[in-house]
Amino acid sequence: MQLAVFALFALLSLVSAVVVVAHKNAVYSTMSLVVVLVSSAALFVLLGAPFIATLQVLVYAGAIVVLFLFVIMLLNLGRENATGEAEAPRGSGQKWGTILGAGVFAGTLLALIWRTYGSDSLEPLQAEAVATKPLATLLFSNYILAFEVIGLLLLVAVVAASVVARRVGSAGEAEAEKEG
Amino acid sequence: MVPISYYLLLAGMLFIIGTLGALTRRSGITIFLSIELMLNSVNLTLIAYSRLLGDRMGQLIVLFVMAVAAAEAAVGLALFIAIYRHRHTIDLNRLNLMRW
Amino acid sequence: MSVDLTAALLKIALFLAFFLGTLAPIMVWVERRACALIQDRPGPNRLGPWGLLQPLADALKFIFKEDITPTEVEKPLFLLAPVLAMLPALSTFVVLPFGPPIEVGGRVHNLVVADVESGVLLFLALSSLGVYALVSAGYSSNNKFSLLGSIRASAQLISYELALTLAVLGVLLPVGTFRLDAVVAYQQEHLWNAVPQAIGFLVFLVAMFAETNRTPFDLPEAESELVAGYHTEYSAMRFAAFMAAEYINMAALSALCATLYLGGWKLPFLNPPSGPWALTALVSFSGLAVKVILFMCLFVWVRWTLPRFRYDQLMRLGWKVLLPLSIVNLLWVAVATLQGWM
Amino acid sequence: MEAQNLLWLIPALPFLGAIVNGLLGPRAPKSATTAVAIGAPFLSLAVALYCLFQYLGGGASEPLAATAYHWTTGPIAIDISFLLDPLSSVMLFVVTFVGFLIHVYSVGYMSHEEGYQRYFAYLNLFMGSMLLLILGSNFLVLFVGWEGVGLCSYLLIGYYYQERVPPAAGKKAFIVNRIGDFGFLAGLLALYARYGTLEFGPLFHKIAEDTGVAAGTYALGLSFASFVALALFIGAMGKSAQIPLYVWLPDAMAGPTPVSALIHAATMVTAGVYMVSRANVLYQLAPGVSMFVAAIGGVTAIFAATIGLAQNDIKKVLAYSTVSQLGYMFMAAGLGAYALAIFHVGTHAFFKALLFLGSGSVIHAMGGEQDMRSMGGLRKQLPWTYRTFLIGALALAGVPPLAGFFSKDAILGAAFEHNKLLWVIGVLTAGLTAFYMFRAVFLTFFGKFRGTHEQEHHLHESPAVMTVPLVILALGTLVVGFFNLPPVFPGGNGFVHFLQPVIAHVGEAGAEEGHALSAGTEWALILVSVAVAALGIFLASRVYGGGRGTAGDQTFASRFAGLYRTLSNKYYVDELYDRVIVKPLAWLARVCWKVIDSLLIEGTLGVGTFLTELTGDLARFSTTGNVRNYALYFFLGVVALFWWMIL
Repeated sequence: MQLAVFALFALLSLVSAVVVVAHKNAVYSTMSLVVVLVSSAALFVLLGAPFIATLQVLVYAGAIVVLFLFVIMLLNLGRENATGEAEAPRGSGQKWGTILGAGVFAGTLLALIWRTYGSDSLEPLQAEAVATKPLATLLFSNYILAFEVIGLLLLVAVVAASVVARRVGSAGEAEAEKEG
Repeated sequence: MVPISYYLLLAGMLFIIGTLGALTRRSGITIFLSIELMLNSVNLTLIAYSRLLGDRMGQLIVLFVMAVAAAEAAVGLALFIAIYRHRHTIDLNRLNLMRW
Repeated sequence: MSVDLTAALLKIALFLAFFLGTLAPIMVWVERRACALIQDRPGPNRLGPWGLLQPLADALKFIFKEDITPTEVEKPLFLLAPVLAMLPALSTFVVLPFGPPIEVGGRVHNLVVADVESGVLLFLALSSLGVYALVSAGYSSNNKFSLLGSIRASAQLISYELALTLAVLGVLLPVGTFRLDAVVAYQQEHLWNAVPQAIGFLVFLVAMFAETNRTPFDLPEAESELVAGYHTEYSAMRFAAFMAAEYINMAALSALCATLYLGGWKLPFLNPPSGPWALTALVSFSGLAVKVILFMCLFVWVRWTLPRFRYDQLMRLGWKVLLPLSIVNLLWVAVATLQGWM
Repeated sequence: MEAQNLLWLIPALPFLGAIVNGLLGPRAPKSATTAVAIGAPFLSLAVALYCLFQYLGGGASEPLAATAYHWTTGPIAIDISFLLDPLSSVMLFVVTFVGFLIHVYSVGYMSHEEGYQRYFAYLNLFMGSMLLLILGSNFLVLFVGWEGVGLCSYLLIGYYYQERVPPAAGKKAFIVNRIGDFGFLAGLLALYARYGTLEFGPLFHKIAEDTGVAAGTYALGLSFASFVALALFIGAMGKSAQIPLYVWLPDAMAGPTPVSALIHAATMVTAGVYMVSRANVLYQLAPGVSMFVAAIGGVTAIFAATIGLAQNDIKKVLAYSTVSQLGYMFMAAGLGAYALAIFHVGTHAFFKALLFLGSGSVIHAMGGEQDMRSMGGLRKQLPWTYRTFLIGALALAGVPPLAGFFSKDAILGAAFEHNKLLWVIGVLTAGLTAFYMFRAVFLTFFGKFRGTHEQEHHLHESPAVMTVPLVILALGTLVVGFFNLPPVFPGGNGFVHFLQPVIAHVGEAGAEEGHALSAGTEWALILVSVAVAALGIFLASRVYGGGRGTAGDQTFASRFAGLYRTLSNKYYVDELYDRVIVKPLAWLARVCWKVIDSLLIEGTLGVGTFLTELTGDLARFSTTGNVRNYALYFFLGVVALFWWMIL
């Protein structure tokens, strides 16, 4: 049963991942990424991390990726040539690149399989192993500093983002200055 | 029970797909998405090991990774907007002002 | 079929029957009649008594109308969008408790579809996926009004989700768990959360309107400026799906609001009868339903009373008023919890 | 309060004043600046007087000593410690008293200057440094003060930094002093290396005990004592403007006149004399060097006096007279009459400060004019300045019973006793001094006014804040000489007795100073010096008096044309230095620049630069400007690592 669920979501995420990378239209890529993220969240649940899985959907799929979509639409990057994908030149470089990529992919995959072959025995999940409370305790005791730093990082990121993306000398700003 | 190696294998494959995407695509947004893919595969690995070792730190690190990804997305996308405003493209092949 | 599965299916059926089969059509009728009342005109009154059969006729019309797919749309996404709208709307119910635990055949069942630990979070996570429907609908329509509508929608949803989540956090803080049945149980022992956390309640209420794109926050589908926004190009059943999703979302959020702030399924001074389990379940469910309907009426009332916000006003309200207010609420709750007042 | 515990306050207060005024700068109101600038030295003077009374009232038997701070710890333990013994008490009194008066005078003199705050910050800094120099009980503290006053001297000479000459003069003073300081430091290092301490008491004790100190060769064919004495004297030469390092002092007149009075006449320049007297143990053990000191002093005395004959700038005259008087002091010190040298320091401080301040008053009245040829007949307009200046000039000329007479006469007595040649030089110098001083007096205050009408209209007596210090200094000039009456008088030689505890007696120089001569010889010597002074004044009045003014100079110049030109050009010493030292050094510097720096070093570096550039040219082909290419390099590296780790 679990294996079937795993297989379903693993397949889903692999296929979607390929779409993310391969699709010419950025909107489809982004939507596929959402699928990858949600199926990963399902796998997280299988791995006994429901809280992280929920957060993955809430934060990652629900907020961060929406931001991507938002920007894609704002700049209208989906269909336009702005991404440059449409005019990609075809040449020998592409061929060699493909061969190299495939080689690296296959080789690394083989190496991975070879190295990870043979299963590790897992303890069955216990209720307390899944609980959220110990996680919170850990986060707010041992890792409180990291938590605070992350909070600061987010603040800095927000400020930086709003400064960078601001339209310099825009009409609205000039007006606001006049008013102020 | 699903062996932990399956998860690791899946994560590895996702990571490679993401890497190839980041290396081969020209659109800044797609590269960004590929990087998110890589991050996600790392998250999967972390959770898997957290499960294997019975250590919650893995989950915590995933939390932090998410926060960092959020920050990164915010700043990165803002940069894209700024770049697009100046150059009217986010084709990374054309963003080569630093070229000698 | 296992007992658990049967029970789960039963609960789901109950919810679907109520929300999809009953509440949504009735609310459509209520909305139209109330609108007419407010605008001092009769409204639909031909089909059935007081026009009560009008929703049925509408539904039939939606089903049998021709389904038009414009040629220039992004077809996969265009077809997917209504599904994406319905899916999260319907699935959010799974975490809502609608009664006390009941004992059936020697087994204790919690009256909630998915008895998961991170219940509220799951609700928020699922509802946050709703934005993809709007975005893909707007984008795939290949129409500038739709695109604008979906851009507005994504910005609006992200902005108000923050305030909403922070308000919810205030409720969870004194309870100490993400489980909604614990929140209900907590409110049975204390006051309803709407009283001590009036600010949070207010923030939640406003954010709720924005999350469901209802007036005065219906900018993504503003008829007068965006020609119905993201669902301009939709017709027949697909349009109906969006409509239904909107009403179901409203209902779901109302239910969440009732659970978080107004004591959940528990009506004041009325304890669910300790008779047969089915009776208990139904009565307590009706308790929740009553509150949901009250909220729905509020939605309708507000929609036909208040004018639409301007977009910059919307953003200012979200970031500069609601977000700070929700943080103030959270601080107050934190202090109160620490001091043992809650 | 124990007096020695207050000693640290004496230098600390002016430092505090310097910090306050220096940091506040022009932000503070002028009155506040003045209050701080005057208050700090005043408090310092008060504390100093308190300590002096405590010390002298206690019979001056035991020196007051206190350690303010353990500066360094470990193997090199040097304290910031203070010492009040007869020697430093004399200096302390002179510096605080004269210094305070000059501060007061400066308030009037500098009132219209820009950078008023800067001036007083420097002046207070100088006071602090000078007091540190005097009160320090070891050579290192003394050296710190020594360098501090050097710095302040540089700053104050270059005070008018917008003009051309003063900064150059400041630099000259600083560089010449550096040459001297090099010798001083060498001496200190040698002392420390041999004895492991720089504290005066233990150090001199050890030197006196050290039997081998005056024998053998240490360096340069000199014994240890001689070497150190010579090295220290080189330092003193620089600071106290002795041949050949005197050249900076006349140029230092570019600074404000009160600065000249305080630093370049009364206090700083006498630091060399103080230091030599302090180290008298060493000098007594090095008779050759002492003789050298005396000879340098004598030569400097007469050399500077002759230059002073032909100077037209009133401050230059005083500057050369200062150099000349410093020569007297070294002559005394070299002859073993350390107490007389210090006595002359004290008296000289009074009357030379008086003269400088008087000249400052004249310059002030003349609106900045310093050339005596444009003055004349000022005694009517500047009565108080005239009177006080006259007293100072009489004192300097050696007319009894003024201060200069007693100290100069005592030195001449010591010279007569030890070395007749030096006595002759001293007497000649005394005559010349009287002559050129009264040349200055006649040219400035007598005859007709020779300046412009505008200047004449502008003439006025200086304000009280300037004249009162003049009067006080004049009174001091009248009084201080009596501290050391000639031995023929009852109670004579009091000052020498007072200083006796500081002057150790090592080896043969055992006789007490000034007692070797018979009373008849003493009287004869007194008569000779008075006669010489009178002669000088008389000649000056014949040449320059009676309204002749500058005509005297012209007759002098036409009669001894070559001599006059040589004198007025200061023996061409500056030109000589320029030719012998500055030009070759500049040439060497050019060689270093052109050959060593440009050719060798930059050439070598050029090869490196070329290689770097080449590498960069080659490597930049990998820099495509395409981010993904960089990512690819990165990724290939990761893959390689991965394979290496996995296999």
